[in-house]
Amino acid sequence: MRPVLAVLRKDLRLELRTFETLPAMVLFSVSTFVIFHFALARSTISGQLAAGVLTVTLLFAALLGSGRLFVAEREQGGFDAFLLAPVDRTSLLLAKAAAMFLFLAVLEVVAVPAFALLLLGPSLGPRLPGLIAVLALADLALAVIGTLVSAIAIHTRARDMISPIIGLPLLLPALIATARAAAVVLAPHAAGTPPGRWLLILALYDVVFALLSYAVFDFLLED
Amino acid sequence: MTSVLAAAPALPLHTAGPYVAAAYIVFVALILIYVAIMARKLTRTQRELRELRRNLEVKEDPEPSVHETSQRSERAQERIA
Amino acid sequence: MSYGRGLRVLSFVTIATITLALALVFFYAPLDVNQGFIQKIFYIHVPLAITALCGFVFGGLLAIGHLRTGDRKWDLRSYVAIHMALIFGVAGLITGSIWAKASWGHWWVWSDPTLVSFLIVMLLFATYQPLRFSIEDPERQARYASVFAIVAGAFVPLNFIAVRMAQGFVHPRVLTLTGGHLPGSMGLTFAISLIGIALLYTTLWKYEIAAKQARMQLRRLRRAALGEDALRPLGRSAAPS
Amino acid sequence: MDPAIELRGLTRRFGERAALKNVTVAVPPGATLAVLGRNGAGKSTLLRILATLLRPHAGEVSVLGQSLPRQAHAVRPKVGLLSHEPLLYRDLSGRENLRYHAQLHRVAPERVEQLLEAVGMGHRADDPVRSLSRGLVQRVAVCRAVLHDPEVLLLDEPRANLDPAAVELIEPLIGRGNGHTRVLTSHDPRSALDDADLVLGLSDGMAAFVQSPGEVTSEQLRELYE
Repeated sequence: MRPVLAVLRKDLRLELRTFETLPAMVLFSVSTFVIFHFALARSTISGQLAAGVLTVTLLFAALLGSGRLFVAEREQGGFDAFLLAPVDRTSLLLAKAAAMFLFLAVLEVVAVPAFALLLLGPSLGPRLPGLIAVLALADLALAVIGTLVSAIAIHTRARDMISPIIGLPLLLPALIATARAAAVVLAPHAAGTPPGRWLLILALYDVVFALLSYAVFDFLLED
Repeated sequence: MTSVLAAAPALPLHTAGPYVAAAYIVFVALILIYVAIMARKLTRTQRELRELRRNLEVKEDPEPSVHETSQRSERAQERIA
Repeated sequence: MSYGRGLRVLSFVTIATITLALALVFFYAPLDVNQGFIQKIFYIHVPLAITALCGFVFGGLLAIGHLRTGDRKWDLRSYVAIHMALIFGVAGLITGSIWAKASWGHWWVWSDPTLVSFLIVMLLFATYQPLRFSIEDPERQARYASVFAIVAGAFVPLNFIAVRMAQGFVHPRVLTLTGGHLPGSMGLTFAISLIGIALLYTTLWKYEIAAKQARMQLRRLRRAALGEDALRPLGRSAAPS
Repeated sequence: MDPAIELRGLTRRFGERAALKNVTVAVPPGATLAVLGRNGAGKSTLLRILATLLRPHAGEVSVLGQSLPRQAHAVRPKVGLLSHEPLLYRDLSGRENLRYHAQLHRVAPERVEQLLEAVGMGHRADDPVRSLSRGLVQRVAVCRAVLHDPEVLLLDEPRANLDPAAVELIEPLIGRGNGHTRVLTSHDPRSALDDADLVLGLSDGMAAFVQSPGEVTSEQLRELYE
């Protein structure tokens, strides 16, 4: 746990020092909401449409952020420095996924109210608890897959291309579940509670891919 | 899906025929394309093998005697036949 | 060179099975009550799709072998398994599309969860070759490809569950993957077709590996016999080397 | 006495190209091995293998009695690598970088302060690394390499970018004669020879010679760097 916290603290400190990732994610999300407003020619949306817009925006913002996750490690020798230390290799995965999860959470603290302000028809207040439950599980999926995929992509030539083309299909089941669950929450008239089976699918997806990533991550580091 | 299938009327044979034929032709065509690609690779392998043999012969025996050369061309002719 | 072994027998068995399957499809299996003649596509489309999916999972299992042993021959097996599955998958998508056009009037329908899941799986595995191609160091390429193959292999069943749920349980399905509710004669025909296509997959898998190994051996021979200089440098390639 | 570092028939390939071919050498504890050779001769590859960052493809490698790559986890706490790159985050200060590594290596933070003082970095320790001159960066990098007090030091051009005064400062940390077993490379063969007990000349990944510095002739050196 100690090395995980050390890496996580280092990552958060770096982000606070450089502001390379989070502000870009936030700006990207807000711009995307504006684009959706014009592309859909709607001033308010609700239900499945609202859920779709929110999910897709967060998905792409997450891919944007995960692309930067390992850049400092690769360009400034962080991988080597980490590998020289007598610590478990998977602690890097845990730390990066945790950092990604925190970035997503902060992003949503800004982006969800912005979404409610700019596009969402029904009021956000009563829908917030349900939405938080759905997004928390979705963020876990985005953090795990984002970390895994960007760890794969960081050593490829076309890393900016490789990580979204692998990440998008891999995230599709989670995306389906998130969009369907959020649709119920964001229903136009009465706010519904997110259906259990979608939360279950999301949780299952999180667990399976977290374990898988944990099992294979070592092989992405050794040389 | 039952309902979807049930809703779709059974196509008469003359309309259905081309579709079924198309599906099976796709299958056969893909196999043939695959065989063609493999054939090309096989030709390349054979050519490289021939080159390797030629190189080895030159390396082992830079000036082959007349006797050996004629033997080799005989072998080559056998191959062609 | 062990991959060539048994290939001849396997090829004959494959040809015989596929011939038998085609004969059964067109001369033995009865016309479907609802669909009529068009249902014959089922006997080629579904086995192709099932074989492709199993091939993807198979590739993932072989990749586990690579990561466990570090032996690159497993990577070659895994690569060829996925490569073949991709070809079979494309055939499955095209035949499925033709079937959709014939019975529903559209080249693509979103109402069939199996078809949609299959498309997603194909989209994911379509990135396998570009991923390999963009990693130059052959060892890293093999390792990263194996990681991808394992994750993507596990993705296949999970994806099917998620998509199936997204479409809801409203419609009971006649054409389940196992062909469960088919009348006996149709079931038999389907089973023989499935075995035939699976055999075809195995044959081509073995054949492709044998061919690739032959080329590697040839290169090794050249190096041993003529020295390093006689080799043209390997171009960048998605295939194991 | 068992050698501290022993290579027997070490081979490492990158694709089809062999970066190291059949290298055999043994370094006794406390001794210094200088590795000489042109760029691309395999010097850095050798250091990275000893640092457990690369796995050997053939042959035996043992460091302090532990064989690589199997017992890499046992070797890691005992080797320090000063590589070509400083392995420091540019946007963090020297102190923050070292504290991070201290946490990874389970070293007390006092050790960081002690080292920073020792290399004369006390007053610049809170400046981000990107604002430091290359010489100062190298001093922090030296601190990073010796942070966990390793028994074996792997030094890739340790004096690069350092002025003589700075060399004086880091000498007690990575210099000869404080018990470390050292493997070092240098672009300047003369100074490396003065500093070594044993010299390995690498040419295209193969060992051209392994001998004591006194026996190395200028003829051999010329061939090596030609």
